[in-house]
Order: sequence, then structure tokens, then C-alpha cells
Amino acid sequence: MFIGLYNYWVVIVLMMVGFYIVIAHGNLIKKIVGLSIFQTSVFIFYISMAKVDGGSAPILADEINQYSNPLPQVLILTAIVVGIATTALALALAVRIKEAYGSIEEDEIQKQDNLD
Amino acid sequence: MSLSLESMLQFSIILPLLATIGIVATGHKPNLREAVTITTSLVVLYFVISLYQGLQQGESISVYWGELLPGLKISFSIEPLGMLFALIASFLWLITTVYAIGYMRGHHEQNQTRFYSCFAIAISSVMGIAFADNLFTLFIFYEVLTLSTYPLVTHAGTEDAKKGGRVYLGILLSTSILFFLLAIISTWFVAGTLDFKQGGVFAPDVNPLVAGTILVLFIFGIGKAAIMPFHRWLPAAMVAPTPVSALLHAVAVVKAGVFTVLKVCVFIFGIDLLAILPSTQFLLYLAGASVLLASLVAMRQDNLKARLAYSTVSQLGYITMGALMATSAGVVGGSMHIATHAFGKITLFFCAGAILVAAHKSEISQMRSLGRQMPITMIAFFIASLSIIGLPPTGGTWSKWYLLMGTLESEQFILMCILIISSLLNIAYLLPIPFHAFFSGDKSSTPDSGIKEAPLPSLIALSITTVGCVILFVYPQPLYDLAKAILAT
Amino acid sequence: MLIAATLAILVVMIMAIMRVFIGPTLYDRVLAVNMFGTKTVLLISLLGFVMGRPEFLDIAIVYSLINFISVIGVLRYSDHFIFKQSGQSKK
Amino acid sequence: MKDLLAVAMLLSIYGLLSASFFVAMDAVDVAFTEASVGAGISTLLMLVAISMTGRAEHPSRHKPLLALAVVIVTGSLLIYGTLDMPYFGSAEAPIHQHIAPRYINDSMQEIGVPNIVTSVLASYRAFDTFGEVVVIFTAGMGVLALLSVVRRSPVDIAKIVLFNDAMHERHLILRIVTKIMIPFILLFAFYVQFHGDFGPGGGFQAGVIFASAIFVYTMLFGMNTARRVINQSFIQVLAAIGVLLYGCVGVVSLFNGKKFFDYSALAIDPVAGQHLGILFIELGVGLTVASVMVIIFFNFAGRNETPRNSDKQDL
Amino acid sequence: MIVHLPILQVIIPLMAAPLCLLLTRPRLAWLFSLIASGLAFLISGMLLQQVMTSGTIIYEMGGWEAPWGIEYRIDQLNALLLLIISALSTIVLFAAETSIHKEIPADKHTLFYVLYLLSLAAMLGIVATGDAFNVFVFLEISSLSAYALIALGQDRRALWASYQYLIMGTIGATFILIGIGLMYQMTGTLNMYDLSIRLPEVAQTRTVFTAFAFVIVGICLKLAMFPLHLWLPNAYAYAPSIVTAFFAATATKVAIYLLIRFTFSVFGLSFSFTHLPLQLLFVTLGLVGVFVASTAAIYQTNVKHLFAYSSIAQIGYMIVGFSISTAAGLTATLLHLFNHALMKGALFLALGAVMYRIGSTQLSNFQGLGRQMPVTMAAIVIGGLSLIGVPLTVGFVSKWYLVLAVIENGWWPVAVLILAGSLLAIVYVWRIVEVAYFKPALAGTETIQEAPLSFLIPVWTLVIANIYFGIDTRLSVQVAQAASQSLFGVSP
Amino acid sequence: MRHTILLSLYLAAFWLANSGHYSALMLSLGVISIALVVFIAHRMDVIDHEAQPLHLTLKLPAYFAWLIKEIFVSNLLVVKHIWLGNKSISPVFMTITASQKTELGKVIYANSISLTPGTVTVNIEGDKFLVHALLTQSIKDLESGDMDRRVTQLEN
Amino acid sequence: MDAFIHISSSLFLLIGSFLCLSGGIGILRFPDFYTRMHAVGVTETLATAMILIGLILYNPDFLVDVKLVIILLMTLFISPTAGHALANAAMLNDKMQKDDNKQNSEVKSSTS
Repeated sequence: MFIGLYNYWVVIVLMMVGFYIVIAHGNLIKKIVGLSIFQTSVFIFYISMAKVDGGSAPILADEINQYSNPLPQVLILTAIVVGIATTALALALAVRIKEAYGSIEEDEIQKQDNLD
Repeated sequence: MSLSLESMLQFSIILPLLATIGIVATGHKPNLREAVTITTSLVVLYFVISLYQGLQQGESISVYWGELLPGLKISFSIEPLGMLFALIASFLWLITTVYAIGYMRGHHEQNQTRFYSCFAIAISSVMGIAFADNLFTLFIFYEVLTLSTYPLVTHAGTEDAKKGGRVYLGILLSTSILFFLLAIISTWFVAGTLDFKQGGVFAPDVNPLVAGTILVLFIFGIGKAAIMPFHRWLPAAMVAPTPVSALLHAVAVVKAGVFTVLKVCVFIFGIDLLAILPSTQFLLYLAGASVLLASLVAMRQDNLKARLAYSTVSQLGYITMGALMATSAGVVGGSMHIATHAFGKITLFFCAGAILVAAHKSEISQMRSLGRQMPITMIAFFIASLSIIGLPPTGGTWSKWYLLMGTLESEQFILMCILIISSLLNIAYLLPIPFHAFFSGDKSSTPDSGIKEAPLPSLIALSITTVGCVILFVYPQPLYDLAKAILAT
Repeated sequence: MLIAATLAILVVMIMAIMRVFIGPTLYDRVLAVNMFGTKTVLLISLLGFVMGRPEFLDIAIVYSLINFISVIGVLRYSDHFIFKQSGQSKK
Repeated sequence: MKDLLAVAMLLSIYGLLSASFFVAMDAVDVAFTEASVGAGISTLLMLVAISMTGRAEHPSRHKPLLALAVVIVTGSLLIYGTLDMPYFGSAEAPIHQHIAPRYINDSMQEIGVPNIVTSVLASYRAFDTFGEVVVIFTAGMGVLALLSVVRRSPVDIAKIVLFNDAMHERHLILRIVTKIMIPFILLFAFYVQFHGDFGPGGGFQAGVIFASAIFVYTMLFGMNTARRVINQSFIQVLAAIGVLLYGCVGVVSLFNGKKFFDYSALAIDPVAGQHLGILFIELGVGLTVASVMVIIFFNFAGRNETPRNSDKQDL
Repeated sequence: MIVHLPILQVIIPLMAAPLCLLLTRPRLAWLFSLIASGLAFLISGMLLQQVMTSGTIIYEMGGWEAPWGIEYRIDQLNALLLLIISALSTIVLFAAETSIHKEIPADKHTLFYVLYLLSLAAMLGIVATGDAFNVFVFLEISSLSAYALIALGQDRRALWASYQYLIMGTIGATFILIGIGLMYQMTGTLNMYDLSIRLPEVAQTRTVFTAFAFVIVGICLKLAMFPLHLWLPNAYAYAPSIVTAFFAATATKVAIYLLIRFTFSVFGLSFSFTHLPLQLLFVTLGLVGVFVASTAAIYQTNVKHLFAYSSIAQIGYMIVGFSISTAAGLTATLLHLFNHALMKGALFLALGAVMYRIGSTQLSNFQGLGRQMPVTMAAIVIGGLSLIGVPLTVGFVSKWYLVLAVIENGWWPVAVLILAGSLLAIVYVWRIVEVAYFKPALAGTETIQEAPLSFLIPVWTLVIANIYFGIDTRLSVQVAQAASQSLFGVSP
Repeated sequence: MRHTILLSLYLAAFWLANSGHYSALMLSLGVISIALVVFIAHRMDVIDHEAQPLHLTLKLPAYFAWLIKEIFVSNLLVVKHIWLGNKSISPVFMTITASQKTELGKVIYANSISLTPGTVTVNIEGDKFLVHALLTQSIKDLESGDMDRRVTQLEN
Repeated sequence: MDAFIHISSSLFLLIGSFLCLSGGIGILRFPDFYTRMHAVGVTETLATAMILIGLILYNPDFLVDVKLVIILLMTLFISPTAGHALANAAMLNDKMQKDDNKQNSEVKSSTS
């Protein structure tokens, strides 16, 4: 569908959007969203590596002799799980932080911490 | 006893450590505790004297404990300079302990157990320094000495004491880590060995710039030698009780410093190499400046202990100068001065302490007419002052003489002038104290003050050291022989 | 024809995303997401055919399930806000 | 976007989109997972969390210039890095030349499973997958450690606020439709579990689908009902058993004198052994994933119903 | 079973974790984890011995040979790290039962042990594996369990610290993932050994350069190398004491290991240090880190914070040693790795004891502790001396080697700066000593007693190790030298 | 019990239709799975006449046919109005009354309303349905009760 | 026969696409939430059905067809339910806002 490296660049832009959200936003939930986008973009990046022109999904079938690379897919399966695990834990933390501080804004939490 | 000399050497280091345990264990019974201390110091003195005799008979004694890092041994041996130092230290430990018993009890000090145990550790490390066979061993004990004396300096636990302790530890540890350790590592790197060797360890063709830098690092790094500008710790440590000051000034710390300087100059660089290094000159003048400046500062101090402290800084400058002059007379003078200054200064401090305990006076201006109440103390003070100044009939005469000879030998006339001027300054700041004590002040105030002499142990101690000062004048031969032997072996 | 249909679906998906961004209410967004989800189901089915491996329709089934679940989720937890708010207002 | 719910919606769309992309890139297994996880579970969790933390974002005051700079530098570096990369889809790229050919050509003889992804996942790189299971187990334990609430007294339970209770009374349509659907979703999960060898799917996806059936049930009928159906401590045990099952397959091969995870030790015929091993470890994966997902969800939702007035700080 | 040692090393604590969950009685769980950790320690000792005598051990998972399957590849470096981690974990765990009693609610004790075991297993897994992607997976296990463990701290700031760590850690891990992806794309392999063979062919490409940058930055985030250290102090300060002791002693070590592994083994020395101005960068960052962190440590009012900053400073030393990129420098780093684990383990464990008795680690609460808890305070003092680098402690040994390596390379100013850094250590250590020994005890603290034996035994085990390895350095130096030489011998 | 058996049959059909692999292993796994699902469903208490409306089975096809026709027609209507634009529509809320007795019947009715584009059931309270319509015309058609009647017939 | 099936499948797909597009335009064009819902209804019922039927005709493989049918049934089953649920929630929300549009900070900021 795309030619050359162009699609990698799209992925990189997506990645950077996620990355930006993580480091620039002060809301804890939004940071987690950013993290999620960041990670998912990396997954896309891996999966694009695996694609072979004219290839097919790596599930063996007759009359097909060109398959895409299964290895990155395996890796990303694992990575997705890691991603959801991280998200779950981060959300749990955010919930606890809300309970403890009454806020999920970075600067307000920071302010409260500086007080004690 | 049938102990071999080797084991005696080891025991003289280990015994004080073991004594620490005994002291802690008997901490709640002061008499027993002090008995332990005195017994140990007697035994150690016995060992050291036996070792001295062994050395006299030409036996070579060395002990090897192990290798810390590959090539870095912990080992000990005996040579004249170390012997000299060990003799002074072990003897004065005994005296100081006796004195301390009187002082500490008279002054109702807290934490006496901590005091005695740290004191014992300090002595142990002094022995280690004295007998160290290489720079590395020396360095280890040097650091232990610093750390073990820290609690002594901050003994009082007051804000002042803590501040003093901070300066003390700060300067000593930082110079030793920053410069001394660096110098050691550099030496190890350049020369490949750290063993003390007659004539030095550096190859003759060593780059003079590198060796010169290392020398500067050494002299700066040995903060215990109190060369300006790294002398601040000494006055700061004045907050400590008097026996501690005695320990710092006479027995252990500063002596360890100048001893190390001498060791490094003679056995790491060797006086031949030292003479041609470009930085030697610079350091000599630094030491000279240190001598003069400290004397001048001392004149302006009203606190007796502070004045004595600056006096020490100045006297240490002599020894460093002697070492750096790179002549045999200089080395002999320097090493003899270790001994004579030790006796002189310890007496002075004992006196200061005695005055403090008996009359509760620490400022010089308050000491007028004390001579009548405390005649023995004040006479001792007078004699010790003479020794520091370098006048007969005291031991100080000889060491000053050899130092002057050294300046002549190396044709350092400026330094000679410095020596003479500073001796005059010594007179100016030391002698007025006993003079005023005996001959001035209003006589009316004397009857009601009720001041008596210091407690007996203190008095005994200071008498012994005063006698020591005189004996060193009358009978300097053993001392001279030892000093002379340093370069000979 | 398959490709044309795929493209059409893609266009509709873009429209849905636009609606998600425009809003204005949460429910508009949820609606658009829901629609997006069903369109994804179609897209996946079509893609399978376009690429000649139509046997992977399980994915599409999962999609429609997930879609359902997330709508219920939104409902459940937006209810939450409504109630929380009413609870506040009644105090 | 200041409304976090809307952000969560967008994230869900992103998940769906990337999953479609994965299908286009031939990565059906990944698409399967991403669909259920990216669009499903993580959105759901996010919703629950937002329901507890509030949905409005306050305007932030700090300047994002530094962040922007960091992002631009990172992005430029990455783009710079792509310049020497093999072109997209090129079959000559090193990744298609070095290791993958063996997987594609020989896995059928060596393992006997048509889905190459499954054979790589479950046999060649079984240890990675074991790590994956442990990751999810760890997350479950972490959430448990963070959110689990000490058992409350009946008085406290009575105080639980209304909105956390069942909603099936009010939502007639939802109730009936869900009741009809749940058994099929469950069975579909089992189907995915056991057909991972032949098509996309496997333990992980199955676990997620299974768990989502429970989620729907919980959301509709309320936590208290769900707790009656699924015992909390039992599900924790199940999670542990899943991991252990996976690990034990490896240990059994150890005791048979083979290397860890060498399934050929499990049966006389190596290929059959491989097949059996994959079956078991997929089961372990499914068990752990399903139970951990349920644990996570229960703890989030259960936290929600903590009585509002008391014990907020100290837990 | 001897051939299976590499896998048993990891799998025993890993499998013990879910088993531990099944034991509901906390005391039982503790005993069980102690046994598991002890077994791991035993195995790591055997592994080290095996490696030292017969060289690298290779263990192929599932019987699939290396680039296709995952392999464990244990050489001297890994073996040393394995030993450090499992040993420290066992010692620290010994005190856990007493410590968490006061710091963690009772119903979470079992979970604590589960997470602890997971964390331990994951660290062992990171170190043992020879596969780049497997590193990522285990890195995540260790990170996730770390986040949870840190968040178990009593203070609410523990939560915030954990969250920040999570964000930073995940960014770091994702960077590593990107880096691994790029490497994989250029070489087609994930096995580290295979990578080291295939990377030189494509070493000149921009992609490999980028891969390198991402991997290194990612690791440095995990490593808390200055200036990426911001997450560390709070995380260490508010975590439960046991967790702090365990992580301070091991977690950063693992990151250092990764750094060494990737730069020296995978990318190779010539790539890492000749094409790039990396040496200069690392030396500068390392030294600046030493100074900034030490200075920050001086101004802390919480002792845990203080030692956390000190950890960052110590990491700076390791980075300097690493950046010399000679066998001597690496030896110094490895030695310091080992030694720092001993010091920080002892210090933080002792702090745990203080926490147990007085419930706080604020410096102001240390007043008079020298008299009330003499044995514990003595341990802190000795640990502090070791941190400064006083002779006869391990700190001296590593500093000696570090300075020697720096001088060997002709970097005199660096040597001076390294030593100057120790001076700052004196200042912050001495602040504690002064407060503890020379200030009167606070009113109302007369009842404070010495810490229980379950603390004192592990603390003093570590303290004695501090002194023992400061005097008898044969073992540590020999292993460190063997490891660094093997790295320099193997790497192309 | 009837419902359980029926559910098992449905599930079996579902499995067989999906599976495509009819080896002994797979079939036995299928049996086990179904058993498990039925067990869980039982625990969840979701097996009853609401969920398994077997009594409707016979009548449903006819209804569906009619419904599909309705869907078709209303779709075209809505599409027409989409293209005609906003002016052509006349959105309205209206409450209508449903005559079904069972809840299941109401659900079928409500869903049928929603399924035909142009009208959506918004709320159910008792037998009052709140319906939103795109066109007033559509609501008229609903009120005429054709659909209501058919669903009620289904019920009986 | 083949040609006929092929053409009819194409036809179904075409109609489906057209309906889909119409729905898409509707969701953008209609003025408020409830009306948009109807537009979505179009895409989810007939459009989906058309496309899926087109696909069924396109592919003769039994297993695939069965799955397509399942998808179709599920869509028809779920979409009205979801639509109803959404509408219900929106209505409740509206009602709530009317009840108290004084101090409802949270929801308002998000919906405005």
C-alpha cells in the first residue's frame, strides 16, 4: 500500500504524539493514554517490519508459498500483554493517588507534596 | 618472656586494640578500667623497648600480614625513624594516661570509657604507622587514626565541639583522600611499588614534573603535618579535653603527620631525588611561611591552648622543612625535633590542663601571679618553653641546631633567617607567661583565691616530661644515634 | 468491487472519527465509536477477502463482541457520573 | 480534549484502527489480541478508573516547550534511523532471510501446527511466553496489592452507594440480550482457546474473551452477584495454577532429561509431544489471563464501592 | 540436574511466586520465599564456580538451538551478577518478616512475598538470558513488581513515586523495545551472541546507530543515570524498607549489567566507543552525576532520601569506570557493583531497623540513636565509611581500582574529581553520625530499644562482608577481573 | 432442565459451525467446553425462559421476514432524508403503549423499533415506551400498532 | 451461474457501500444526538447486511459463510440494544442537566 519508508515515518509520528502526551500532560490518566499510544505505535512499527510484499498471514495453507514473518508478530503478542499489564497497574496507581491526594493533576500533587 | 621480636611487633599493634575490648568491658568500674589501660601501656612500652634493643643489635624484624589488593601488602618492619616514633609514642601514652586519670576525674568528664577506648585505638594505629613497611599500610593506619581521634575531639559533645570536630575530620579526611590517596595511587602507578626503600622507589630517570607533582600531593595530602593552608584543624581541635590535645600535639596525630612526611621524603623519594625536584623549593618556602605566619598568629592568641596550637603549627613547619631540605643534617634535625618537640609540647599542654583543672583558667591574661599557687606547674611550663624555643638546658637546643646546620648545608639562607626569627618569636609568645605568673600581678588577690596545685597524677606526669626535656639535653646520644641511623641503613 | 467497498468503509470510518472529535456531547462520541466499531468489523471481513485469506473471521466476531461490551461499559460508568451528580445535588 | 471519557473513546478507536492495520499486515494473531485488549479491556479499565478519578482534566500550567523539544529530537533521531532501513515489504530484508525461513519451512515437520505464530510462540520461544504469563500474573498481583480492600463488615456493605449495584432492573433490554449472549461468548472463548493451533487465537485471546463475558455479567448484575458466582480467592488460586501449569510442563521435560520446555519429552513421538505441550501451555496461559483479568476488574470495580465517607486515606 | 542449573536459577523463584500465593499464612510464605531465595543463592554459587572453572555455559530452552530458540548464556559477568542478586535478596529477605509487620497491612503480606519473588526471579532472568527480547520481557516483570512493591509503602507519596517510576520505566522499556526492533531489522536476529556477530557487517548504517542510541537511553532511564535519575530518590525513600534495601542493592546493578552487556558484547567495543563521542559523554555525565547527587544528598532531611541520592552518585562512579572502556575500568566498575551492593544493602537494611523502632527515617529523629540503638548505628557508621571509601572497607577497594584505571588512561583531572566526590560523601555521612552520636535523645524516646535480632543478623552479615571483602579482596577482584577480561577477549 | 438441554444444543451447533476441525481430540474438547460453559451459565443463573425462548422458535421466522421488509423500507426512507438534508426531517419524542405481557415480548418489540432506522426506543417504563423518531411520519406508523400486534402474536 | 453470483455479490456490496456512505454523511450532517442515532442505524442494519450478504455470495466456503452469518446475526442483535442503551443514557443525562443546571460542574465542562 505504501512505498519505501513512508509508512515508517507515519508510525514514528504516531509514536511521538504518544510520547508527547506522556511527557507534556499533567493529568495522570492522560499520561497513561499517551503511554498506551506510544506503545501501540511501537507495535505497529514491529508489525510493519514483518510484512512481505505478496506475503500472507503466517498460518500454513495449501497453494500459498509466501508468508509474512511470524517472529515480530510473536514478539508483539508478548509486548501487547506487557502493555495491558502496565496500563492496568498504572490505572490502579492513579486511582490510589486520587484517593490519597484528591487529585490526579501532576502539579497539584506536587504542590501537596511540597507542603508536607 | 620468650616472645620473638616479630610477635612483639605485632602485639604492640594488637594489644592496644585488645585493650579496647577490656576497657569497654570494664567501663562501669573506673579503677579497673584505668588499670587495664596502664597495664597495657606498660606492656606495649616494654615491647617497644625490647624492639629497640633488637634494632640496636642489628636484627632485621619484619612481619607480613597479607595482601589487600594484588601487590598491596600489609606488612611491618622496623627501622630507626619508626623506632624513634614508636618509642616516643608508647612512652608518652603511659604518661598521658597517668595524667588523664587525674585530669578526667578532676574535671568530671562524661563518657570516660569512650575516651580511653578511642585513645587505645589511636595508639594502636600510631604503632601501625610507626612500623609500617609500605605506604599503603601506613595510609590505612593513618585513616584509622583520624577516625579514632574524631570522637576524642568532639568529646564534650557541645555545639563548639561538634564544629571543631567537623573541621578536624573535614580537613584531615579530605586532604588524605583527595591528595594523599591520589599521590599513593600515582606513586603505585609510576613506581610500581609502595614499599619504603632507602633512597626512594622512583627510578632515577623519572619525569621530574610528575614526581614533583606527586611530592606536592604528598605534602598537601598529609594534612596531619598541618602545613598552611591545611592547618585549620589543629586550632579547631582545641575544643577537646587537654589529654586529647596532648595526644594530638605530642603523641599521635601531628607527629604521625610529620613522621609520614619524613618517611615519604626519605624512603619514597630519597633525598637525592628530592634535591632536584622543582617543587621542593616551593614547598620549602611554603613550610617556611607556615613557620613564620603561625608564630605571628600565636602571638595574638589570648587563649593558652590556642596559642600552643599555633605554636605547634609553627614547630611542625620546622620538621617539614628539615625533611624537605634534602640534607642529612636536615633529616637528623627534623627527626630529633619530633622527639624534643613532643616532650616540650606535651609538658606545655599538661601545664595548661593543670591550670584549667586547678584554677579553671584558660585565658593567658588571667594567669598573672599564678606562679605562687602552682609553682611546680609553672616551673615546668618555663622549662618546656625553653625546649620549644631551643635554648639550653633542654633537648630542643639540639634539634634546632641540626636544623640550622641543615639550612647551611643546603645554602638556604632565607630559611635560616626564618628559623632564627621564629625562634625569637617563640621567646616572645611563650616566655611572658611564666614570667607574668611569677613576677607580676597584684598580690592582693592571691589569698582568697584558694587555688592549689593540680591533682597528683597530673603533677607526676608533667614532672616526668619536664625531666625528659632536660634529659634530652644532657643525654641526647641515643636520640642522635637513631636519627643518624635513618639515612645510614 | 471488494476494494471499492473497503474504501467506502474507510471513508465512513474517517467520518466517524470526525464525529468523535467534534463531539459535542459524550454520547455523540460514544455513538461514533460504536459505529466505528461496527465498521471495523466490516472492514476486517472485507480485508480478509481482499487478501485472499477469508478464514480469519474470528477476529471480526471478537470485534463485534468487544464493541458491545465497551458500549455497556460506557453506559455503566457514565451512569455513574449521572448518579454521582444527582447524589451531590440532592445533598 | 479535556473530557477524559472522550480521550478513552479515542484510545479505543486507536486500538481498533491499529488492529485493522495489523490485519492488513498479515498479523492476524496480533490483530486478534489488539482488538480484545487495546479496544476492549484497556478501554474498559480506563472507564472504570475514570469513573473513580473524575473525568475532567484541569488546564495545565506548565509550558510544554521542553517536552516538545525532547519529542522532536527523539522523532528526528528515529527518522534518521529509518533512512538505512530495508524498504517496507521488501523480501530481501535481513529479517526475512536469517531466522524466519526456518520457522516457515520447518515448523510443520518439527511441531506439526499450521499456525506458525503459535508454534513460535509456544515452542521455539516458549520461554518468552512464559515471561508474558508471568507479566500478566505480576500485574494481577500488583493490582491486588494496590486496590484490594480488606473484607468489610456487613454494616459497611449496607452503606455501599446505590450506583454500584445491579443495573439489570432498569435495563430490561440489556438484561435479556446479555443473558442470551453470555453462554455464547463463553463458548467462543473456549473455541478460541482450542483452535489457536489452526487459526488466529490462543490462550491469551481466549482468556481475554472469557474475562470480558464476566465483565459484562458483572456490570449488569452488580458486584455482589458476581462475587457470589465467582469466588475471589478461588480465582486467585486459579491465576497461580495457570502459571504453575505452564511452568510444570517445562519441569516435566526437565525430569525427563530434556531441556526446559522441550515438549518432545512429553510423548513418544516428538511431534505429538510438541502438540500436547502446546495444548497444555495454552491452557495455562488462558487460565492465568482470564483469572487475572477478572481479578483486575473486580478489584477496580470493588474499589469503586468503597463507602464514600470512611477509610479513604488509610488503605 | 547440574546441566540445568542456569534455568533452575531463574525458574525456582519464578515458580515459587505463584506457589507462595497459595500459602495464605504470611509466616509460611516468608519461610517459603526465604527457602526459594536461598536455593537461588546456592545455585548461583555453584554456577559461578562452574563458570570460573569451565567457561561459558549455554543452555537452550526447549532444546531449540540459539538463534531460533532462546538460550541462557552464563559467562563470568552474568554469574557474578547472579550471585550478587541472589545473595543480597536472601540476606534482605531474612529481615522481611519483622520489617513488613510494621509497614504493610497484614492482609497484604503474602502478596508482598509473591511480588518480591517475582522481582527477584525477573532480575535473575534479565541477567541470565542471552536473548535481547527476553531481556525486555523480564525487565517488564521486574519493573511491574517493583512499581507494586514501591507503592506498598506507608506514605501516600509512595504512590506518587511509584507512578513516576512507572512512567519513566515504561518509557525506558519502550525505548529499549524500539532499539531491539531496529537491531532486529538490520540483522534478523534477537540472540545477543548472534547479534554481536552480525552487527559489525551493518555497523556503519544510521539505523544501527539509532538502535544503539535508543537502547542506551532506555537503559540509562532504568539506571537512573544523571540526568535521568529523577524518579529514584522518592521511589527509594517511600518504599517499604525491605524493598528499598533490596532494590538499592540489586536493581541498578542489573541496569548497569545491561549497559555493559549491550555496549561491550552486543554492539562491541569498537562500535560503542570509537565511532561515537560516547566516552566523553559518559565521563561527563558520570562525574556531574556524582557531584550533583552528592550535593543533593547533603541537603536531605530524610536519611532514606540521603542514601538514595548517594546511590545516584555511586552510579556515577560506575559509569565513569565503564566509560574508560578498558579492562581495568570495567574491573573497577564490576568491583564497585559488587561492593556497592554490600554497602547499600547494609545501610538500607539498617535504616529498616531504625524505621522499625522509631517509625521514621527523618534525620531529626536520629538524635541520640547512637546510644539507644548502638549496634544498628554502628552498622550505619561502618556502611557510611565504606561509602566514603575508607581503607579496610570495600568502598576503598573499588575506589582504588577506579582511580588506578583512570590514571592508567591518563585522565588525571578525572581522578582528582573522583576523589573529590568522596569528600562530599564524608559530609553527608557525617551529618548522620553527628546527629546520632552528639545530640541528646529527643524527649519521649527513652523507650527505644536496640533493633531485634532478625534485623541485626542480616545487617551485620552485610557489614562484616563489607569489611571482609575490604580486606580479603581475592575473591571479588579475581571474579571481576575474569569477567572483564572475558568481555574484552570475546568482543570483536 | 429443558432450557439447559436446549442451550447445550445451541452451543453444540455453534461449536460445530465454528470449529471446522472434527478430530476426536477437538470434539472431546468441545464437549468439555460446552459442559463447562453450561456449568458457569448455571452458576450465573442466566439459563431461563428469557434467555432461551424456545417457545418462540417456530413463530420467529415469519416475524423476521416481515421485519426485514420493514427494515428495508425504513432504511431507504432515512437515507432519502439524509440526502435531503436537515430541513426535511422532523425529529420528535413520543410515548407509545406496548401491549405485550412478558418482558421478553417487550424487549423484542423495543428492539424491533430500534432496528428499523428512523425510530429508536429510548426508555421503557412499564408498558410505556419512549420513542424518538426522525420523522413524525414514522411514529404515526408505529402508533398504528402493526408491529405491536405482530410481536404480541408472537408471544402467544 | 458463476458470473451471476459474482455480479449479484458485487451489486450487494455496492448497495452496502452506498448505504454506509449515506449513514456516514448522516452522522456528520444531522443536528443532534438522537437524529444522528438514526443515521447510525442505517449503517448498522441494512448496510452491514448488504455487505455481508455480498461477501457470502462471493465465497462458497461453508465455514466462512457460517461465520459471516454469525457476524450478521450478532450485529442485528447487538446494534439495537446498544443504540437503545445509548439513547437511554443520553436521555437520563439530559434530564439530569435540566434538573440542576446550577452547580453541575463536571458534566457541563465536558459537554459544552
